[in-house]
Amino acid sequence: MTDQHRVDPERLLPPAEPVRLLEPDGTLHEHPDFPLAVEPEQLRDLYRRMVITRRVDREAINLQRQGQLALHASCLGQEGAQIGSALALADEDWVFPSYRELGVAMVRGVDPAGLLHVWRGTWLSGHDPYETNFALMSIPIGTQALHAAGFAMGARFDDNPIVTIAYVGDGATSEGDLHEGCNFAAVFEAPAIFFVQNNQYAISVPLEQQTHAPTLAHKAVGYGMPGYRCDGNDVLATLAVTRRAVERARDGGGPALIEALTYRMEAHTTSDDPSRYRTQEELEEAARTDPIARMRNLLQRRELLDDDLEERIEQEARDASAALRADVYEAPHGDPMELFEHVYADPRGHLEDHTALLRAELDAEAAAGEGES
Amino acid sequence: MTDQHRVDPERLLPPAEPVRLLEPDGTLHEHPDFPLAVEPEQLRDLYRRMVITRRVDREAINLQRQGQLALHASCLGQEGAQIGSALALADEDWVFPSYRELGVAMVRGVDPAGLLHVWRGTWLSGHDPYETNFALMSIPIGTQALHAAGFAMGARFDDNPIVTIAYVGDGATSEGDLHEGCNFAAVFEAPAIFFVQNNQYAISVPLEQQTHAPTLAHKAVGYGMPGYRCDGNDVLATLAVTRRAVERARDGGGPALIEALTYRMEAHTTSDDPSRYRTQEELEEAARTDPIARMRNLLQRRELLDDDLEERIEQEARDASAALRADVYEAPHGDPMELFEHVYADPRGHLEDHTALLRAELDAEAAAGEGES
Amino acid sequence: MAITMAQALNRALHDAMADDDRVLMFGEDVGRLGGVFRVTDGLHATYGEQRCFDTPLAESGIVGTAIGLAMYGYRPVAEMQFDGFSYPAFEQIVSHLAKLRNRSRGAISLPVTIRIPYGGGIGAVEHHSESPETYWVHTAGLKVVSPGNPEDAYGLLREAVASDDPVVFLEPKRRYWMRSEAQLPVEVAPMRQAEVRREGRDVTVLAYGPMVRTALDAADAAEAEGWSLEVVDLRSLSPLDTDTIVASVQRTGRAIVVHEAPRTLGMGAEVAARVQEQAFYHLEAPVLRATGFDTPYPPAKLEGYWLPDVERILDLVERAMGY
Amino acid sequence: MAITMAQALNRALHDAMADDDRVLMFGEDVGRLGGVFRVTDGLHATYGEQRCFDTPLAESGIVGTAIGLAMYGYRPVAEMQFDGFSYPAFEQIVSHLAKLRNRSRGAISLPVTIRIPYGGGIGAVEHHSESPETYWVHTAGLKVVSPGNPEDAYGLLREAVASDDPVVFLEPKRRYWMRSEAQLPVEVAPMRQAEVRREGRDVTVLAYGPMVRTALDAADAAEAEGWSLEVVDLRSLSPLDTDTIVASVQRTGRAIVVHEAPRTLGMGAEVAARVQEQAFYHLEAPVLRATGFDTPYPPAKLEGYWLPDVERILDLVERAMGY
Ligand SMILES: Cc1ncc(C[n+]2csc(CCOP(=O)(O)OP(=O)(O)O)c2C)c(N)n1
Ligand SMILES: Cc1ncc(C[n+]2csc(CCOP(=O)(O)OP(=O)(O)O)c2C)c(N)n1
Ligand SMILES: [Mg+2]
Ligand SMILES: [Mg+2]
Repeated sequence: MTDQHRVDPERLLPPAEPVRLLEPDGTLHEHPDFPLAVEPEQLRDLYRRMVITRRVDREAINLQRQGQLALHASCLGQEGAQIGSALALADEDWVFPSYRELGVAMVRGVDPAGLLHVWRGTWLSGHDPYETNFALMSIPIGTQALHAAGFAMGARFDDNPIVTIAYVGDGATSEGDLHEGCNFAAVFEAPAIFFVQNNQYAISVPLEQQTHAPTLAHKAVGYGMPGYRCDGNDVLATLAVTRRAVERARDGGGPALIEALTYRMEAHTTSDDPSRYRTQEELEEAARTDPIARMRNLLQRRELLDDDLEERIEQEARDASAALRADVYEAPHGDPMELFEHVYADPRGHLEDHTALLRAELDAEAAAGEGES
Repeated sequence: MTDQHRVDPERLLPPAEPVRLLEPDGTLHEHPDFPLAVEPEQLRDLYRRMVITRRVDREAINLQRQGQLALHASCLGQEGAQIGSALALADEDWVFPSYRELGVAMVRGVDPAGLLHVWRGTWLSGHDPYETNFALMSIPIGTQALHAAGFAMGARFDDNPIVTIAYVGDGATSEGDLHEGCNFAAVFEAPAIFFVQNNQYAISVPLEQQTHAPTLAHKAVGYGMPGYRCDGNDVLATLAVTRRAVERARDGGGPALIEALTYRMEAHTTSDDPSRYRTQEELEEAARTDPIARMRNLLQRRELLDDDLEERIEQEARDASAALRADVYEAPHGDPMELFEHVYADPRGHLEDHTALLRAELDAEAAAGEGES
Repeated sequence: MAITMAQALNRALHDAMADDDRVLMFGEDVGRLGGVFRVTDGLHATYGEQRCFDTPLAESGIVGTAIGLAMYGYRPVAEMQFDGFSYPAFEQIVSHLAKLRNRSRGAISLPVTIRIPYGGGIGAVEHHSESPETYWVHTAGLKVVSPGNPEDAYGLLREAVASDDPVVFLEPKRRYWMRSEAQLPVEVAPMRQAEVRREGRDVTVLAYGPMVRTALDAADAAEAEGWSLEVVDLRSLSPLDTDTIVASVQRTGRAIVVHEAPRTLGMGAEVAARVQEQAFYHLEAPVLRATGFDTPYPPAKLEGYWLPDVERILDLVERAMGY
Repeated sequence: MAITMAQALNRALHDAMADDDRVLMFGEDVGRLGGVFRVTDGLHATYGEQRCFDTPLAESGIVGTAIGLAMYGYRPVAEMQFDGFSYPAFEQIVSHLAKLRNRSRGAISLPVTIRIPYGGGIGAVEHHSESPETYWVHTAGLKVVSPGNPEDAYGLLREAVASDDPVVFLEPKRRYWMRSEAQLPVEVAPMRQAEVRREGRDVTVLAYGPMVRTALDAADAAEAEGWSLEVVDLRSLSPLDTDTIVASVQRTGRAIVVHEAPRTLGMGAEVAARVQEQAFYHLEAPVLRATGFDTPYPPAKLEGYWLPDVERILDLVERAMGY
């Protein structure tokens, strides 16, 4: 009878308190287990990225309101969790996002306008994942956890020291695929990080109806992997914790799960009406933990933020938003004939009659249009 | 930001050692957390049931060898885990088995011949689940965990103090459905027990390729439910531990997961060739922890087992096997027209032409048969 | 006062829950939020947390626990939030929900309704516009229905919830806002029957769910061309009311099946196979199919090119009339 | 020395792994055990734990990680242990495996082969004898093939593994022990082509996988009755080689489709729909279907009544000839 003990189970239990380095008032302290040396320039950069992300996100909401996007899933309030974790990655690492990772995408160098193709409905994706190692958005909840696990298995088989990270929400932890993804990664000792942005809601369903686990980080115990927990609205804690998990994975230590505690300040998507399920008071309380305000407090305390820098960041944010706006407006409607182009690598035997049918319909339409004009 | 703490997480960690009350040499000791008062008569009964189960199981293997059954999935070696857990249940409780629970079925009063219909291929099931509260075998791995969770939710909604128990294997813990079943049960505080018979293998795949969890009981942590661990070859420990979990659930304490450590002494099924993946030595070592031998040692130490009783039990086992044999031989081949009878409660609009076709084919066959004779 | 299809569905659920306290409604966001389309609006408030509730985000979990609840004695109505998110529940639907009655020789009854908003035409993102009916119709043991108007939405849903068989109830989400003057509750034909929605002489157009309206529009437009179309609303996809279908085609001699789902092994294939078998000598032209293409569902801006519409139907009418 | 289909499949995997070290083989019990049918025998020993390995017991996990591995650059061959156990992977197959190339506008290539032993006739218990091809064929983005003899088993599997498209490879398990004298490696026609296995004048019998042998037997038996059957082996179910099918039916004027899967929305529906459309004036009788019934797969002792066989085919030949 085997009695399997790989890791001291006591050591698998996440700490009672999430890791936090930066207090809402901007005071910074050290954590014995998660040391973080950050240069002033890096602090400014973290702030800058969060500000720009928020502005671009806001612009996307505006574009949706103006009918340019069918939908947007805002990351407002989650910039700390996203920027902090994404900056812990190397360029060679791979990101497997859900649909809410605008901040992560921007760190990876994905053009936001490209990303928003999906919400605009021009095409099903607008970026080449191999250029930025940022996979396509995964809309079916939790499914990307398995892709991240498989990709990481491949890296391990290949002795390639890269790490994959799957971004999922708190709701996603209920799906079977997340379970299977964690288990595969653990069994194959694959360098995959499961980064759970616990923004407290899955659309309208609050965390306590999603799970009775003490914390989401406790879910790691059942896979024999470490479960980390950080204040996701503390970009520095998120960076430090993710770095630790990523380094461990890169060094062959296997997968880990990170729960980043945050809060979705916006509606689930622009189609959602959150007043049906949460109160104004709750929102106001959550706003007090805002990741950007916190970072500004730190910079101000350290006198790292002057008007000039603020203005430069503002300008950059304005430019990014304007670029997004322009690109979205200019984005060509897809060519309908492209419907048939990428279904198969080898399309022979498929779709000839469909292609001919649409071609004929388009021709007839064009002819009718000409006839009318 | 909610920081959810229902159960003291430290208390969720299963103990390092599985609960064991009865040593292989037959010495019995007490466990502070799992007291068990058993009368001599009950000890004899536990022994008796294990012996009969083993004999009937053996008979099923023989029947398979003789071509009477297409397959059999033996529970040899797992009698302690099965009889111990099943006797912890009340008649009103419900069992959701996999395909290896002959021992549990017999405790519930399911006629083994009925159960073996499935392996014989006469019909897809051979017992009415509502007579014994023993659901149909679930062959797709892990799927029954959700049925047990749902049934238990129903009982809770209905204020009905019953408990459900899902029997699954170690391999099943990898399936998404087990994860979802545990989570639903925990969130709805449903009285469902997930009883994992860890027999060390999923067909050929050993436990260490199935999971890197410290133990399978650790999987409970992520659902905020207790994870118990017992020596499944110790029928008394299994009874005590299951009783505790069942009582807790009945009292509104919610679900639990139990890992019973045991060993599959036979092939996975009669179609399997275990020599391809495990050694004779391993088998011999496992045999030393046999649940029946252990119990006999106890009875002998306590002078509760004389020749007369042995002979009576033997006789009962012989009778049960003979009855099984007779019933299997006598089991009528199913009536082919029954293929259409139970597909729908309201079959109107369905299957009329299929029914007519088979009727015509059978008539033609019969006519041809008459013509020949 | 006119009611929409979404309101008719909501009313059907209200009435079903009022009439039988074993009826439960659950799924993702169906409780406090009332569903992303508000189809379950008010049920949580009226019937409480134990009759209408949100589940964890897990579709296999939703269907699997519905099976357990049904075995216990409830009549669960489970929602899959969108068509494309019913797939994680495939195993529980196909291996258990559809088969447990048969497997148990009738001992286990699973009066479960799986509500799925389906189909395209609302400019939604990927996975939110699929037409998965083939997967369910090919699976013996399920009933599959789809209403084409608010009256049927009410009537068919009431019958589905009352049915002792598992029913996959496909709600044509682009018709949620379609209005009717009908007074609820309304009696409609039994679930298993197709209905002739408009009589015609030249071609039978067979449609269901979202395409019934489109087929009727095509019939209007065809009139201008001098063609008389008969429109049959299939209503039930499993069982398929072959008698009504065949009788109509025997009258007209021509048939066109319309659906959003991809053509290959879409419902049109089965209808065509049955019609040519049972009305062989009546057919003056082959049964034709106006459907989505054999590609994944397109991005929203292109769905207009992909979805069958009046033009695509009329082109086929012309072709059928040319035989 | 004669080889069986199972051996031919095994040899195809060996050769594919020898030729390209990016080819991986994984699933449940495919490693040390060599698969429950021994189709992966020796691969673990030859290519090691990182090329042929056992996974945890989770089919969605198997397909989902195959997608990740393919994105990384491997060519995964994943086994679903039995037809009825491919359903938990449905979501990953339908929403991702089939669609990621299209979703990414061609940037992501998923050269994944999903091997599934399928079909009945071996006296197995429930879930071990299903014919799920409709689910995959209706799903755009997948290719679906099934060999009818050992040569094709070898050749089609080699082509499937080499294909940059995801292929669902359906292995007719009851033919695993079917023998051939062919010398491997063998060249066969391209995967997408159907093949006329036997020429005939009166009726075209269209079959695939396990039913090809049955159709050929029916053709032998029909000869005694004076009927000349042409047997077409479809080989590829998606794409379907409509040209070969239609050409044959245009010659014979009659067609019968044979498959184990239930009739409603089985492959026969699609074949019938296409044939009646494209060979309308050539048809002397409707396209008929010899199939399993629209019920769950029966218990082993009754499968003989359920499965299409020579008799069922000949009854339809007689019916077709009566038109
Ligand atoms: C498989 C699946 N089921 C349902 C949905 C519909 N849906 C979209 S987002 C969402 C909630 C997700 O919550 P969470 O995982 O917490 O992520 P968040 O949106 O909060 O970032 C649901 C139910 C889906 N996309 N996929
Ligand atoms: C969903 C599913 N996948 C695969 C199988 C094939 N299969 C039958 S038993 C088995 C191993 C089960 O192992 P475990 O859960 O440990 O139970 P045990 O047989 O050891 O009792 C497998 C893979 C199945 N029945 N269901
Ligand atoms: Mg969330
Ligand atoms: Mg096991």
